[in-house]
Amino acid sequence: MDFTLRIVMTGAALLGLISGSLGTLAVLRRQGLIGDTVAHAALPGIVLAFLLSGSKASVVLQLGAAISGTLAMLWVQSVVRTTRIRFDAALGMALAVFFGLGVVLLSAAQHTAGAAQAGLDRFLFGQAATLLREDLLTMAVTGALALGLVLVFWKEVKLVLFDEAYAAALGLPVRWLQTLLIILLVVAIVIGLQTVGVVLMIAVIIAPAAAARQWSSRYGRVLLLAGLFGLLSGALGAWISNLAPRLPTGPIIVLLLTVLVLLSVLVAPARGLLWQRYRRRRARATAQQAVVAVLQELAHHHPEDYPHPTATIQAALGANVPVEAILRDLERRGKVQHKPGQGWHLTNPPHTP
Amino acid sequence: MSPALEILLVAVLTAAACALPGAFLVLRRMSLVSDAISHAVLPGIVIGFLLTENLQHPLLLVLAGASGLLTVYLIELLEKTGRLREDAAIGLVFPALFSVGVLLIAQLADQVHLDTDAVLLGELAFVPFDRLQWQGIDLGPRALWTMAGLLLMNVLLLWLLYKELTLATFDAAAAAVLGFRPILLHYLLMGLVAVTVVAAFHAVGAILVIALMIGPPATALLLARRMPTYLLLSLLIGALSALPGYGMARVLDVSIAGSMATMVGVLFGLVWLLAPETGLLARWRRHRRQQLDFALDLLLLHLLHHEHQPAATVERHQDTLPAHLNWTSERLNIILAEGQRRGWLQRKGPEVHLTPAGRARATQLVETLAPARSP
Amino acid sequence: MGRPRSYLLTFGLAGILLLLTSCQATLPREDGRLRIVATTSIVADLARQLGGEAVEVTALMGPGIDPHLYRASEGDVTRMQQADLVLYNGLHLEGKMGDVFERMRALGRPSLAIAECVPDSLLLRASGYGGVYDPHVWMDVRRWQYAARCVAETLARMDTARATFYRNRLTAYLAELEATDAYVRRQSATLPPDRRVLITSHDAFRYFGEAYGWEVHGLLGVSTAAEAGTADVQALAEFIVARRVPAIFVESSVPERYLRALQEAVAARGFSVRLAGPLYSDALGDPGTPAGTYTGMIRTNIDTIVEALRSIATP
Amino acid sequence: MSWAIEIEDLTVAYQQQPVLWDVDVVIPSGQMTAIVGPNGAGKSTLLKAVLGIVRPAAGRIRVLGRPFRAQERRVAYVPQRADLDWDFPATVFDVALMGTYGRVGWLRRPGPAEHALARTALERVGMTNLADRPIGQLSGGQQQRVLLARALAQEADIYLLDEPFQGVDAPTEATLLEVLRWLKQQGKTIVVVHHDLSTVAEYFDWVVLLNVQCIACGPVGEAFTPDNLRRTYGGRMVTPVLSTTSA
Repeated sequence: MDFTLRIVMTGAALLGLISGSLGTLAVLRRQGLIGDTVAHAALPGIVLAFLLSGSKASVVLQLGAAISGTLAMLWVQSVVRTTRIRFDAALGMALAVFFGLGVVLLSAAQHTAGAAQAGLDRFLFGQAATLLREDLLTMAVTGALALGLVLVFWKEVKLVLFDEAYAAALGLPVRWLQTLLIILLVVAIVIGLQTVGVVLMIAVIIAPAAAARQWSSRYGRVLLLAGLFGLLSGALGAWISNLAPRLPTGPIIVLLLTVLVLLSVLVAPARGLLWQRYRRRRARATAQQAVVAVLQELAHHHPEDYPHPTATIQAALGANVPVEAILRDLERRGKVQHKPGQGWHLTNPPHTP
Repeated sequence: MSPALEILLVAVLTAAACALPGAFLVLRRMSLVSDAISHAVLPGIVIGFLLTENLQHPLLLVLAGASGLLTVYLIELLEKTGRLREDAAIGLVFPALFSVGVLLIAQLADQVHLDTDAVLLGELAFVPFDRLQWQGIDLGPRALWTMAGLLLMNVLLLWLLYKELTLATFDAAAAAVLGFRPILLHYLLMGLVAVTVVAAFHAVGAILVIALMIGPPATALLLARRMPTYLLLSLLIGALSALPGYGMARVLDVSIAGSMATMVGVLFGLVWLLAPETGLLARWRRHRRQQLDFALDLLLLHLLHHEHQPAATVERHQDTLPAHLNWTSERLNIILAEGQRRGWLQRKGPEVHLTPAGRARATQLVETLAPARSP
Repeated sequence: MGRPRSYLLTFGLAGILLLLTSCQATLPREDGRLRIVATTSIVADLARQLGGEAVEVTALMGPGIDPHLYRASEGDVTRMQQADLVLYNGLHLEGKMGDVFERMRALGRPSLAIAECVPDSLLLRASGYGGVYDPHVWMDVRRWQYAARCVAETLARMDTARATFYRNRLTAYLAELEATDAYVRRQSATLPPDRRVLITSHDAFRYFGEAYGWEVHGLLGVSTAAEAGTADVQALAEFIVARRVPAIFVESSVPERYLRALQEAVAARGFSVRLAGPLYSDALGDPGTPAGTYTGMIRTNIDTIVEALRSIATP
Repeated sequence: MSWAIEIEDLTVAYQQQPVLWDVDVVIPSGQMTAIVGPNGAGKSTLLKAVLGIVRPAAGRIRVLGRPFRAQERRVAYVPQRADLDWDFPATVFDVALMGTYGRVGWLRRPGPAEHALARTALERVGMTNLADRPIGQLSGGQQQRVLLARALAQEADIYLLDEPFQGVDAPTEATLLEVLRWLKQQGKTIVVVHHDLSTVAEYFDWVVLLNVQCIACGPVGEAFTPDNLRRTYGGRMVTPVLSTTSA
């Protein structure tokens, strides 16, 4: 396989794996939009890191991005903890304020930092095709560290995600674990920024987890599947974008992920909407057969058009069957007739032997 | 009018226009919909450009608004499946729409300067240079008129729908029972948000729009207890953050919109810290002040409580009190001194006793406390 | 509500104070010099060369700034407001800003899109959708002469008292441009035609290529915000290997890492290509350096290019 | 009588609003105790204070004669069902297994012994056949049983349950009660925040009547009197739920 394609595919797959599995930690707490805030909040960190160090090396800028992303999230957390302001509003405000600060710093750098500042904000645009081998190394090392932490604190993290109060009652340092979760997420986002860019990053965080959740109801499997989905869509997206000119990698990956989520919502075995509809239809058909069977049974002992009250049929089938609705449905299809105030009988009863 | 004044006016009008629908977004916990819309309009703009080949064409704004509404609709649709949560629905829809936009640009308009930045970001600094003229008479910046119109529309609509929206925001079920069609109201509000976002970011840029939609209402929420105060304060605070924002931009010679967005955060931070009663500082000071009152009341109650119990001599002994109340003996001494100063406590040797005044206060405390207390 | 109101009042007063200080009137020019605001440093240089001490030129975008990504600051408003003349490149180089200037002109405020002085027949159409031209006209010195004439004419018209002064300066500058043009041609000619292959990070050198007989390829499209696809990187890498191109060129306004990805791709094909440069494309170098003026920049660029390509390609 | 939990002079305040005022409560070992009181009386807060989840402004709490922090594993907690996210991807068995996390400790995974504990606990609440079912598909009563199973798997000495009978079906209520009584036979201490006054006398041995202050605390026969109830509920048996309608 071609070298560039290999690099880009590896990079995109790594990104998908890392942000897919780490993103699950946020999505399961209904906090997926953290990704949006952290990605935007990276800007001031990037500019400051450059202004302080004078270097535009990816690692330096990523470090700055991670620090300001973490600060933004700590701000969000303490606002939510000490005021009546909800999580979403705190996130939105942190997003806009930090990005605004980034723009301020950027416009200041344009005037003061000379020619060296050129292209700083490019860091926020996805440029998957120009990933370098050293980028892959950074991604692999930080990603492995982050995923390693998830493994090490596996059951503690799971408990904090599911039931904070119980975790606290068991004596776990909940506050500390939550901060760990945020840092892990920040790592995932900063890693992905230069591949898919600030706007699309959030999809890479949310979509794999959202898709994976449809396929399994086990925490570990959801995490694993999310990582797998991320990895596959990353690699596949990079490959597709290679097929024709002017197919930017980031958007292709995001659209693939979107399709994956939609498919999952529709066809995943237990939760899929299509299956649900199919099961409902089957259940209704079975119930209809049961109602008809009851009426047939009753017809053996009564005159053909003897009306049987709903209550009688209901009693035969148990309280869980929506007998009334089924009878109305059958009536519409001409299978039964209703005598007002009296009850139901089959239009086409079996002949009494 | 000087350009600075014009920029300020536009900023103030925009802030006010954004704060109104923003206030409802914040209450409905949908703040990030503003961000979603601001990104998801891209395909609308690109298609508009491909159709008209003109970045100024009004069709672009119409289509942008339409994609904004589509965003809201799709988010709703995904959420209604019950398979995705709101955060996931938002986080899926707008990146997908944005991706479509980027792909369209890359495929069809790459050589054109249809940069996402250039299209998405209006620039507040250029407001004074895009003027409206009528028969040779200068009517001021175009944005001034659009923003004034937007504000007027928002004020008018929210004034008309104030009670319906307020009810639907707090209790959608009650609103439905009263026949207010919460779904319709929801889309009306979202339509308002979409139009506001699109119109406003054309004038001042996306990031400032998001800051102005969420920041001032969030700040107002720290101060207001009632809906009308909340809305009014949102308006005021939005308008106010424009002033120091502009000042900072001027002093440091930096981006105006960025600096206003920053100031929204600073203003929020100040209120968060300094607000009377609810501010961190006020709370801390009150905490310090009340700690003494509180501890003293606690001691009075404690003594009253144990007065007629067999263990009373132990409970009121100054050596056992610190352990029982989990206080240090220094703290106990400070509180004892204060209690004696107020004439509620007296010391009999090592024992601490209630004075009649102290007993009266403690009894009164007991009465006011228990049954009447509600969450 | 008593106390919040007093807080708000304080903020309000502070704001009004700021407002008052910002309402200073346009200062009269006591020295009679024309105030010119230019967008990019390249446009600013042209104004300085032609206006000399008779004009006062301010560039909005400092050295190294990519005009596509420029973020305006508060000072820009004042600078633009107080300008007697706004010079900008046009042809959508400045994005939204260009539209602003166009409108300013419609309102009778003097502004000039200097790239649009070049006759349409000499403009290169951007490939792809729509009828839009490539804005990087300054890369061909001859085309830039049209811009120079245009600016000088405008200055002479606006400042009739110094009309002759401007025309004289124009004549001198045209000569300098002519010399620069000749220099570029001479330098280009030192390489055989099949070796005149210029690969840069974004497509800014098409006029250069057309004028001086170079084959030009950019990794990114005209707009630096566009994203390169993997296929683009591969195609360029293939091309470099096939043509044995010894060097590719970093631009001052685009991050070096983009080209390093290309370099790695070439290396993976068993060929080695050198990163050379930087070339100055959208902005001049820092003032005082050789690339601090337009002609200096053009000369520096061609020197850098020829120097790097002269070395024999090593497989 | 020995005390499982001794609370002395406990005061808890959320932002200066006292939720519990100078509360003295003792809870006997090996008995079933109900904590009863109107909404906002601080019942859940009392449990959370015992568990060290909220920090008291004053007072002392001793669990089995020692501070809670020293022996968190000996106290099992069953939080309110409604406080949890039931869409979390976990099976019934996963949740039961969480009860063993305390004894497993950091860095280690639950082993066969812990799995056996979780299975036994599920069996005890009659959920064995649902062990692999996602928690998202459980009925309210089943959810409550899983939470109890989790507490059982913890093999604690003291069980603190927050409103376990709230909104469950009759069979579940019977199962829960049966399990609690079995626990009591094992010599465990059970503390239940309870809202159904009609069943207090039937289910419990000991009662704590709470409304910010401790109104009464003692054996059901002595403390659960109409007079005390009136004092607890302020003359009304139902307190209005004040909605927080401010914006």
